Amino acid sequence: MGHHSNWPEWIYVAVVIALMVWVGAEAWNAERLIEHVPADAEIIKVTGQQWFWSFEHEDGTKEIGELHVKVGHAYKFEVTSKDVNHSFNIHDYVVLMDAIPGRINTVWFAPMEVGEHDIQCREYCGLIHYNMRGKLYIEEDTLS
Amino acid sequence: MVLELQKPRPIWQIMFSTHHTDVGLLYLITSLAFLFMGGALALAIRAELFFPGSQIIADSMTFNRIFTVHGTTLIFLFIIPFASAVGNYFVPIMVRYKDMAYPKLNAIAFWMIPPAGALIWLGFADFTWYATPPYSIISAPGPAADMWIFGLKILGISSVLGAINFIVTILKCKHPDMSLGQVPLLAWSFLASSLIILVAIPTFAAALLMLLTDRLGVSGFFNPAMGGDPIAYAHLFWFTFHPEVYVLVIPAIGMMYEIIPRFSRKPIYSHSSGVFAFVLLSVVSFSSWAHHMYATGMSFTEKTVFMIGTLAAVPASAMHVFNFIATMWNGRIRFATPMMWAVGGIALFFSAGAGGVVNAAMPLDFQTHDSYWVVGHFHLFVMGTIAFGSIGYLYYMFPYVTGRMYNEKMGKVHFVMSFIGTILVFFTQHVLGLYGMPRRVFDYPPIPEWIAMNQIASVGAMIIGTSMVIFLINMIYSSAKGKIADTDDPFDLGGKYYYPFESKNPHH
Amino acid sequence: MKSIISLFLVLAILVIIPTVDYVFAAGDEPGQYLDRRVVVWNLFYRMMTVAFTVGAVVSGTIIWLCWRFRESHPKATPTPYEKEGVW
Amino acid sequence: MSEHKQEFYRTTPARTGKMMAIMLCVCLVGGVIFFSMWDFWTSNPAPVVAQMAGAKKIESAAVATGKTITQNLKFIESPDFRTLSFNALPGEDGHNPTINASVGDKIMFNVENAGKSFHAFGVTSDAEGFAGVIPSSAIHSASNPLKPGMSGSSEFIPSKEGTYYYICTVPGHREQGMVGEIIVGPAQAGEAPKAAAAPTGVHHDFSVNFIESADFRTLSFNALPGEEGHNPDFTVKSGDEITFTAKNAGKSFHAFGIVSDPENFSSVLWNSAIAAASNPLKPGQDGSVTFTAGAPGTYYYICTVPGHALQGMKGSFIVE
Repeated sequence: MGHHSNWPEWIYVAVVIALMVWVGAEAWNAERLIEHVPADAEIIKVTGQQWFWSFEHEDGTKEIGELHVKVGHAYKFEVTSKDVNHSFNIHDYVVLMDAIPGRINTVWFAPMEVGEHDIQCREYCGLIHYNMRGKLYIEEDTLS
Repeated sequence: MVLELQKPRPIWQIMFSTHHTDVGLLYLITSLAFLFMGGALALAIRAELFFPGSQIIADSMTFNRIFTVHGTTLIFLFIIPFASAVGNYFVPIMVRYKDMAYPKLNAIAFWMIPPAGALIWLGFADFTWYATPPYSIISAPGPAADMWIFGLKILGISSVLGAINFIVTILKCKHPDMSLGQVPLLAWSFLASSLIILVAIPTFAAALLMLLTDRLGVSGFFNPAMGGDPIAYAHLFWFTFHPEVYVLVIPAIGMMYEIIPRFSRKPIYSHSSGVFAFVLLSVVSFSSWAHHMYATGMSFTEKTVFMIGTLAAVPASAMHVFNFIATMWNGRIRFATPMMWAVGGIALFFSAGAGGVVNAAMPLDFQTHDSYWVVGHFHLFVMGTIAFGSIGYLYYMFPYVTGRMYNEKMGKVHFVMSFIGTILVFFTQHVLGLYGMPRRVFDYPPIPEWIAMNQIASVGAMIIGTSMVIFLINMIYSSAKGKIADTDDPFDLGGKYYYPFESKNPHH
Repeated sequence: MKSIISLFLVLAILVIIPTVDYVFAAGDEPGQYLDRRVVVWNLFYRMMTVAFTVGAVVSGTIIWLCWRFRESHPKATPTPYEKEGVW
Repeated sequence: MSEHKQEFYRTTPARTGKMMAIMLCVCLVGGVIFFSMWDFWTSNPAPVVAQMAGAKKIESAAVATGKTITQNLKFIESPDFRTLSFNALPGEDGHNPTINASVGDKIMFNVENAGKSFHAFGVTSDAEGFAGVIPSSAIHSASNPLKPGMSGSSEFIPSKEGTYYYICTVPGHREQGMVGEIIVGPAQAGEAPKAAAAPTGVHHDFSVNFIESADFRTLSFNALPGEEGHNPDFTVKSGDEITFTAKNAGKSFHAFGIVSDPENFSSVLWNSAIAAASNPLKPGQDGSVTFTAGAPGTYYYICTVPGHALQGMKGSFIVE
């Protein structure tokens, strides 16, 4: 059947494969950079429970629904859940990690500007999943 | 053997028949019924999301149930049965055999669909079509969840039986002097998707059983309180369901392979590259399932493996697009309704694929996972490629099945409105996902950009809704009172071209 | 010759420059952390430029194809297969 | 022409009409069944919920009245990794030390992973298996264990007599030998808990409404924080008979109960529970319970659905 030449198809497939290799390499490189957690990150324990977030800082202070962090510090979230799957998500800082009961997932971020951002739940968790939202306050670093 | 035809045959004779055309007709009518029921739920969801706050749907429990059944219905009760309808009707004719290999098995596989549909629709479960444990174990209430599980179990068995039937028909019962390479591409697409079904579905059957025993408290596979791990379910689910989405798209591409050469008045550019692409896709589809689970805390190497598996599937689909474009090149194309749907389907297929590459890139998945970008992306596949290919093929087979011609003008209006509606809804949802709107939410905070984009999407959905009403009127009216079509050349393309019931492709 | 240069220019902008400045940018000392948003959105925009150019090429071809090879196009000629009326 | 010219069936208008009619009435019958039993389909939670609620009676961490015992433990492994234990291998002295304590004593555990594989620590009342670990006594967990050389500490206050077991919560390690006993005797020193007075025959009728703020973030009784009548206090005499009626005026699910410590919402005192976390009051539903107030002390009336007390559904209930 192929009594007509096929070379345009081979060029097209080669271009597609080249594009895919470029996408894969770029993604691999960017992921490698993002996954590297700075050593001096402060640990914040994040617990998702049916329909609210609760946070526990290193010095033991607990916060429900609101998280206050300081500018210029690196923070490492240890995300877990108490009942069903949730997903801790600060959309503005591309922080997304599933909160799965019986498992602790880690994700880090280092805010550079003062501001107020939304925290939301990105995994279906039932009746009030749509409003399982929190607030992230990034404040001036009073100590240093 | 000429089958004597009683005019018109009593209804019970059709419902209890095992002839492939009758079972194909039963599949067709059931799948179109579920298309309209699932579509109605989609309109309810879009109407609710038009404004923030709750207007139409009472509370979030009802909304959660609606989007769960919307997803389950359209995937399992429209797309797969529609593909079986086309397959049952045309594959035996294309391989020049009198019927499917196992006619009774064919009827059994069909008659599992209505009870499974009843189970899903009567229960109306609320834990998303993905039934994530531990929610589906400890929080999903009532018999609804268990009915959903049984419904899915029956549908799984039905699609496995159908797959066995297709494989034996194509491989074993094809005409002796037709070599496997000469089998038309529509039949090849059913062979490829049936092979995937055979390998993929059993994993999900096991996961369903485990989920049921977890709910009964007998076992604790996925229940963290009893030492289980929800991620195990995610792996079992997605190992079945990523190949399954290829099972859904491959028959639609096979249908486009029937339509495009026919209306371009030119044979397919390269039959062998189509076959190669189908087989490559069905093999590679098993290597990419965990790109749905990047956010569950997988290690860096694990994510890289599945990213490479996902990117490996892109060249196979790209070859199909090339094959279609090259076929249309130098053709003399008549843009009847089926051809419009097929070309619209390819354009959306390409944009859906491009969106998918973004999801596959690991760091970008943090941005798009479980957001409206993902909703837009997979709807471009299920609506843009599969529904467009299927509806296009429905218009194409209409004169052949009913002996009458559909109304061409209403068909074109249906296409134009659906195409514009699909772009309005699903391209906007991509941007909405980038702005951070999470998926499966009954209500959203009144952020101006979110409101604007949700309203554009809802308007697009209403356009698709009205176009589907025109489609329904066209189908019912024309099948009853349409003008009689000459089944040798219903689209008067001016040639004794190869048409399925000729079943001898002189071109090979 | 000119097209080769422009091709390399595009390639450099899209690929080489961003990768190089990442290697230096990845700071670890306090106060100089890598900003996740920059890495992700930068990669996203670069991929979108590629996706939209390829998309424009493909959809442009399809649109031109449908326009040129439509039946009612003045220069539409019957395909060789139509002579025997079998394709 | 192919040799077997099949005669193919054509649909006719009558047949299409009949098929549509059948489809339509099947859908109508299904719709009637569904909407007539609208609530039934999502009425009862999965059986496992009841089982889990039953089995998981987390110990009520009683107030530490007794003395404090500190116990240092080290995870150690035999060279062939087949036997695991605390402090010393089986046969040597100091192997899996038994701790003797009395109700209300505070046991401080300082645990160090001196082995090569991963371990995690916890105290449970179950005779075998790794479930039922009391949250406050756990150090790390099976999915985020102590790496070799890491150490951690936790505390445990037994609230009733009996045997508890300190174990490594990594599945399988307990069976390989990492389990020790804590034998808890009756409470000795400290002020003897006052006995509940005899029923005084006085009767009180109280009623509360579960309400939620618009954004569901703050939950409370009768009125939102800051408004008048928010989480009212109730004071009764020990032995009074009390009838509490609670109405769910919110959109979420709630349940009622009197507890000594709001953190521990599953051990309801004097069976003063209305509905329960596993089978809560639906929006608009209400329920009532009659009980007699027990020993004097400050208690709390709360919503026993996990997390709701934490979000504000907690009011004080003083028994003089």
